[in-house]
Amino acid sequence: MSILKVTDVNKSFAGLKALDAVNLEVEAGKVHAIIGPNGAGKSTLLNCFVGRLMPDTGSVDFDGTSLLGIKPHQINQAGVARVFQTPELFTEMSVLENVMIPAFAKFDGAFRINAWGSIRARAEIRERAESVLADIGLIDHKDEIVASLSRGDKRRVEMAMCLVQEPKLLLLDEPTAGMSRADTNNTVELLQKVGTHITKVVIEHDMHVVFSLADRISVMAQGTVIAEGRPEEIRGNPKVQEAYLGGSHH
Amino acid sequence: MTTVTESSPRGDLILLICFAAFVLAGPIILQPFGAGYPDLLQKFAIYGLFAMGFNILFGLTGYLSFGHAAFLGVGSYTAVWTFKLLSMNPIPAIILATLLGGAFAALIGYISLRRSGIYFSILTLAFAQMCYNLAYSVLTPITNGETGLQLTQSDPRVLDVAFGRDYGAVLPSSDLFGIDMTGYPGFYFCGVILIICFYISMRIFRSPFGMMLRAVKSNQNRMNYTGLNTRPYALTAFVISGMYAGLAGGLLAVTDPLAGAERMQWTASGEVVLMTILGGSGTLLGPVLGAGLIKYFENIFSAFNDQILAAVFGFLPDGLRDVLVSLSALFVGEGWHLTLGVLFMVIVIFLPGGLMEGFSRLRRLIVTRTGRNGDAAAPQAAE
Amino acid sequence: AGYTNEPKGGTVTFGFNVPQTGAYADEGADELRAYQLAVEHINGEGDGGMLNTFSSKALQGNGINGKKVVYVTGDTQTKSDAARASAKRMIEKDGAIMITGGSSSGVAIAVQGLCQDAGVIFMAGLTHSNDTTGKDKRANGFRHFFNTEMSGAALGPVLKNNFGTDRRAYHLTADYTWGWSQEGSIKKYTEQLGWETVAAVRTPLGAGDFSQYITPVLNSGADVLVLNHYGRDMVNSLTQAVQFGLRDKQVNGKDFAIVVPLYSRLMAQGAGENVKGIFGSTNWHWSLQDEGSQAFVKSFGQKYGFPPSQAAHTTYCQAILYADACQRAGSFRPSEVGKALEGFEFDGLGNGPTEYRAEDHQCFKDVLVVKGKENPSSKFDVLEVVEVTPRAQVEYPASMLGGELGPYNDGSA
Amino acid sequence: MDVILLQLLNGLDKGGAYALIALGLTIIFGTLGVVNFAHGALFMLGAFCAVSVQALLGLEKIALHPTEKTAWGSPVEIRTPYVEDLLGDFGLLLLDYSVPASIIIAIPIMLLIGIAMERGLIRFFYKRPHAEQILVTFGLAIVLQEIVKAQFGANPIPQPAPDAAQGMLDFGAAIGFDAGNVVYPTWRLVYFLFSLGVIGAVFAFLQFTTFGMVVRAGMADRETVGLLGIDIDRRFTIVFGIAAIVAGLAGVMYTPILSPDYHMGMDFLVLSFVVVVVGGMGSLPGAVTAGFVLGILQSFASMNEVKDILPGIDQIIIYLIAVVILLVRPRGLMGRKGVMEG
Amino acid sequence: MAPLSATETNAQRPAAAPERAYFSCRNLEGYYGESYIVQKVSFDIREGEVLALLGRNGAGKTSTLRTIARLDSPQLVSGEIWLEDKALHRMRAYQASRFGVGLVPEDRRIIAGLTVEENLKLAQIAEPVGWSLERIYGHFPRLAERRRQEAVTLSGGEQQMLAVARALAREVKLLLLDEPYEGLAPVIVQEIEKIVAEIKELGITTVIVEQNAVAALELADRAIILDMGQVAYAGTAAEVLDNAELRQEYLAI
Ligand SMILES: Nc1ncnc2c1ncn2[C@@H]1O[C@H](COP(=O)(O)OP(=O)(O)OP(=O)(O)O)[C@@H](O)[C@H]1O
Ligand SMILES: Nc1ncnc2c1ncn2[C@@H]1O[C@H](COP(=O)(O)OP(=O)(O)OP(=O)(O)O)[C@@H](O)[C@H]1O
Ligand SMILES: CC(C)C[C@H](N)C(=O)O
Ligand SMILES: [Mg+2]
Ligand SMILES: [Mg+2]
Repeated sequence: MSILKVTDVNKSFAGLKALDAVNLEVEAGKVHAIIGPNGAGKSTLLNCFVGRLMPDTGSVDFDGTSLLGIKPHQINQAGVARVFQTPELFTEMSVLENVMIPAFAKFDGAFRINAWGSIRARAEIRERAESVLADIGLIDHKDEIVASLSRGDKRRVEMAMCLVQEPKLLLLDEPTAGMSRADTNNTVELLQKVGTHITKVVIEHDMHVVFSLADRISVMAQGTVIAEGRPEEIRGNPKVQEAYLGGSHH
Repeated sequence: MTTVTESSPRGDLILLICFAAFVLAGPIILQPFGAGYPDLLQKFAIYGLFAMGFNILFGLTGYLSFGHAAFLGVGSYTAVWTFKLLSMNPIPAIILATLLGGAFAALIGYISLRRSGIYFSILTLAFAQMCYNLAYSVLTPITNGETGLQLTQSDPRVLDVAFGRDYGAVLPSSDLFGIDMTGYPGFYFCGVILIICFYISMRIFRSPFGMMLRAVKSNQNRMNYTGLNTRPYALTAFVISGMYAGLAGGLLAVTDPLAGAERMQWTASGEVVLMTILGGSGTLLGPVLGAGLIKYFENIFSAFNDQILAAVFGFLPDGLRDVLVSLSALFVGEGWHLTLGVLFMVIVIFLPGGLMEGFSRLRRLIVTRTGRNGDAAAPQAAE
Repeated sequence: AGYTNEPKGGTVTFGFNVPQTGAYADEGADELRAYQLAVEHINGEGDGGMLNTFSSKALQGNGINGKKVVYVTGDTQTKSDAARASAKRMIEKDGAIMITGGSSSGVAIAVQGLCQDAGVIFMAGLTHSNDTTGKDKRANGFRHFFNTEMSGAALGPVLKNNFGTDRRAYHLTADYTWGWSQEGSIKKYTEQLGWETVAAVRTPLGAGDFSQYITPVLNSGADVLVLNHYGRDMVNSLTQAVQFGLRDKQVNGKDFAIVVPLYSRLMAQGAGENVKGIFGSTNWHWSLQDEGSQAFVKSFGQKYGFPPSQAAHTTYCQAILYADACQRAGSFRPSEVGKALEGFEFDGLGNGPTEYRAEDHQCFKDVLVVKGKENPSSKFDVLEVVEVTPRAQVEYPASMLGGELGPYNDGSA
Repeated sequence: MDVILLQLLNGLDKGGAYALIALGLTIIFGTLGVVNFAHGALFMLGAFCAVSVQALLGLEKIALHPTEKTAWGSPVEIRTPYVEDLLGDFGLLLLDYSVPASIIIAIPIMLLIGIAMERGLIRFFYKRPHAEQILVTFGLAIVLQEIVKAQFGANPIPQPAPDAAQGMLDFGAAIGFDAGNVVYPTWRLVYFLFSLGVIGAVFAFLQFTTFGMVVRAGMADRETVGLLGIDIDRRFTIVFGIAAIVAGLAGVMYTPILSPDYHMGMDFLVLSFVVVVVGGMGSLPGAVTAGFVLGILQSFASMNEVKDILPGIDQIIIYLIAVVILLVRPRGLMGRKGVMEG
Repeated sequence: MAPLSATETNAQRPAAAPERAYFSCRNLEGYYGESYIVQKVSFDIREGEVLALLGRNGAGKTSTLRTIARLDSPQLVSGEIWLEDKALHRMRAYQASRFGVGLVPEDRRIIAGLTVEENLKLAQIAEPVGWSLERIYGHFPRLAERRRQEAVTLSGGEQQMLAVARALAREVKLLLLDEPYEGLAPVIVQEIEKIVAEIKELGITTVIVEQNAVAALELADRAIILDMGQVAYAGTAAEVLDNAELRQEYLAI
């Protein structure tokens, strides 16, 4: 059963065709990777799922309802979370707070005047945030201000913010970019551990990550999907070799 | 920045008690500074309240409103009209002032919050200036223009009449079931309300709602993609701070039943901004301190004159005394603005976080420094 | 029973509440100079100034009722709120027995109300609106300055003599209490002469550039422009009206005329050349030749090096008159001081024989009609007195302006 | 018709002033990202350059009259300006042209003031929050104001236009109306043309020079511009100096219209902020357009015909227009995305 | 594992020998506010050499490069930096750049509001300039295509190319590359690797920070591993590649 269905999506920026009749189906419970050269339109496509961009034509359906024309926060409340290519964080706040906020959004909804309550009284939320931080290896940093973290750690905070919500669909735009090999491996493990109740769409340039995680891979180039299939199929596809992987890779 | 981990309920309780004690003992503590007289004490409490509310909007969400004086003015007019029409009892006056302040804030906030940053600031400024200009001219039947709305003996005061309260031939002043609201009782009335509002503000700071407001300031984009609707959060903060402003305006009228249009002017809006930053925006106590400092300068420094200065430097030989008197005269009396300007600059240059920053630096100096990097980068508490 | 701030020691405290910041800061500074001079004279220092010419000889130059006068000062900022806060400080903290000063009717009315409630005497400073001793009068308040009604009554005949009875007037009016009061009075008296009022346009306070209000005058058919502005508004609107050629214009076969009903010499200085030949009224001017005025100008000029303004004169008189009343009453109790001032007739403080009318605590004295001087001999010499309108001509029944004095309030100890 | 044309002229004239004042502000805003509440003070300082020049030119030789005495007993002083004494008629001419002549003095002075201000204060605030920039520049504005007040008093000081520009110009006749119907003060026309000239010059400088590009880049990312070998600090200082000059010149030339006093800067401050924001943050053409739009609408709103229908409209029109424009166009007329929106 | 003192970058270079390395850092200490991040880092590079600067996230690589480029933060509190006998530690960023230090920053720092071409031109305002625009466009045809596009709307990879190109638009004596391959598709990585190799051919002294340690080490002559702000190891690139224990400990490869 497909949880996300993208049909014929087009998007242009001032004459430049960034997305050209893109079709994509993501199956529930699976990890779907999108790869492709820089500027292929991967991030643009993701932006169309979360309400950051509105496609010129086409449809995006999630769990049977359209995601187009509704606000980002409504999309998230429907169960879609996203990790950005450049981390978007509450940089002046502590790591723990960064993770608690999405948890509140999950429990209390998009808006709630809980001005009289105390954060402390919501132990369940705090525990949940702490357990995600423990999973992701940031529990020792929970009281640090996010701004002072190194870049790799910032990415992990963002990942924790998404995971704490236990979304139905998790969109990850280059989650391991800038991470050391060790951290990359940890991240892969973490994502593998998360389990199939969360469907994942991953954009990555690190083929090691892609091939260890993906159940299916779509390859984009110049705004269109040029190939789709299981990892083995993609690895062998000459078109992909040429457009993306190049002669050799590490 | 407050973090969940740093505010312990016990710490909060101690803070609250200290604050309450300080407020209630204000007349005694401030006496040596020449600030222990009722009018100034009332102003401290009222403007402290105003700044505290402003801080809920500005300090938490980062939205810099340049029109909050409008709500203060609305509160004052409401209170005076309540006195005129209903009763000299301050309770209905401040309740209505708070509500109307909030209602105006809801209206103006709803429109202004469609924009952010400086665009938001200018929208709020524009609304407040319209209120001010209209109050000064076209709305004179309601506001009594430049002179300000005053009580008259012939006011109906239906509730007072119904309860058989008669003020005779003199102009009434507001009284709480027989306690006259001028002088020290007026201060204690304001002081108790200040303490209550401080408590409310503290609750808001520590609540999930308060955390969301800080998130609004930090990254609205992230909030949206996290499933939170930012606009109602900001609007609620705006309305709450508008209610604080309305309440402050109401209290101004309670302690001195006259509502003038100039309290809605942009300079008045600017003043509360300055109070908040001066004290330390985003901190619980800062805005109250900032308000106190500015009002102190306005009332005490402007009152110095050559006569007083000569007395101060009286112990010196004549020539030196004259030099010192004329030099310091530049900064006091008619020059008190100069001192204020210098103060603004000095504080913001040397204490970017306002007075509260100064205090926490002091505290850090006293508490022995531990660890090099870890601790220094750790967040500071809001107090 | 006692009364508010009853002086117990060897001194008695006056509260001088003047604008030290804002547009009227220079007027405020001059007021303060005069107050300081008055205190010196009351305490027996200096040359005694007008005390020597004052018809009442109660003051002995040894303070009041044996107590030396000291004073406190404060800044009204020309804002009702700030002025009240400042006055309250003087009363609550400094123990002032009397508050005086200011340079705006709005502020005067606000502070007068406060003094009434607090139980101290208020000697209004510069306030020209009818309301101060009309609709908003209070028992504890007294005013030495004249008002718009008197300005109108004094200007009427002069305007008639100079411009005739067939004139069409266009008013520009500062949009607040005093402006309306002024506009009403001038309209009343000019229409009595047979003038027609073409339009009366309200301008926002502090408009700065008045060009958009002046251009409609050009083609309106009006041949007189009345500027009911004061302070900076007056300086700007007059400067700009002259710039738009209104002073040299011919309309309906007559020379176009500009009238500034309320003049202040300080403000006229700000308008420079533009005041030349323009009529208005003023409370007092240093070139007056009577004995009192001369003594004052001499005393003030020697201390400060330049002549006093009407602001200085008014406030000096008020300090002296209050002191004298206390001395005559033998007390500082507001009701007794008030009784001594009520209906008090005197001479020797400039403006001829003067009376503080009991019914409304308004002072009645001669009113000066002045004109911008064509050939000033110094920068202080910008106005010339064209007529001293006798007091009888500007008097009106107290009931005309409404309001209720109410009883004196002595406050409580 | 004449009335409308006259109001249009008023609007253009006012708009010229607004645009000129807002221009300097928006340069600082848009390029340096600093909210400069001392901008009004710069305008005021410019005006006081004119006052000082006049005072200097008008310095008088004082002789005491042998017999005549003032009313307070000191001898009357006979004063003759030194320039007249030294230069004769040319001296008097110079005195007459003191306002336009002040421009020559005002440019270096304002440049110095601007540079001193930027080096001494503003540069420490580039990275600080806007609120703190407001506080410190507001403090500075007060200080400058108080210094001027201590020196020159609070009263306005008249600055007449040169005799030649004092009369009225028959503007209507020049464009084909009946003579005498549309006459307009010469100095105001001069001011309008002057503002156009200054605006044009500033535009050319920032828009078509590499200097302008560097400044725009430096505003977006100072650090990186530094990495490219460019001393951005120095250029920012110059930009600030230019903004100060523009503000100062606006002040100098405005003095015959509005007698300067120490407080005039504050009166224009709020207005110029509104103009800048309505024009759109970071946009010079926006600020200029907004200046003219607001000036013209304000003039029309003050017409009696309009006020009869909407009483009080002239007092709030500027703010009303600001609200409407900002609601219809999120970033003002021509604002750039992301500039001071956070 | 080699202890810190055993490095060839030791400070006790014989005083008698006047020969100083082409580039050398002596005991750099850098602070972000009060946090001590760069902790007594020392190393030398010979002219034309490529040095790989490796380490985990947060090890202080970026901070070290920023210190060398003389940016305001982290603040260099003590230590010396010498390039061709010029004291970089006394310079500010723009002066260092004029003297020939080129940094390609880790987050690319493409300037908003300017087009691709303006971003490049900006680099050529201050002397001395390096590659001409034609030469740059020859190497990066993609940038040529998008020269009028607002640069911040480029995709991540395109931005990285622009950042490298911008550094080359100036004459560089010492090129500092902070994770130049990050976020790039393998084809582009190969392209940029080629460019970096060319740069090496040209004899430009280079420091490269890269998470893809193998790629960096294949290119580099020598390597330094940072840990917790200190130099944990220094040696030749080959040594690091061969030392499995070392790789495991610090690089997890
Ligand atoms: N707002 C915009 N305006 C103009 N062009 C844009 C905009 N956003 C993206 N583009 C262009 O659309 C194309 C696709 O960009 P996108 O960011 O989706 O690429 P990507 O596949 O995510 O690449 P990368 O792997 O490098 O992140 C690029 O050529 C980019 O320049
Ligand atoms: N602006 C800053 N303020 C405070 N601390 C900072 C700042 N930038 C970096 N740090 C801290 O300095 C340390 C070193 O960071 P740096 O960015 O130099 O590491 P790095 O080796 O480049 O890591 P990465 O591989 O993640 O880019 C980290 O602990 C980080 O938290
Ligand atoms: C100062 C006064 C004489 C005039 C002033 N405008 C008033 O309101 O009364
Ligand atoms: Mg992308
Ligand atoms: Mg790094």
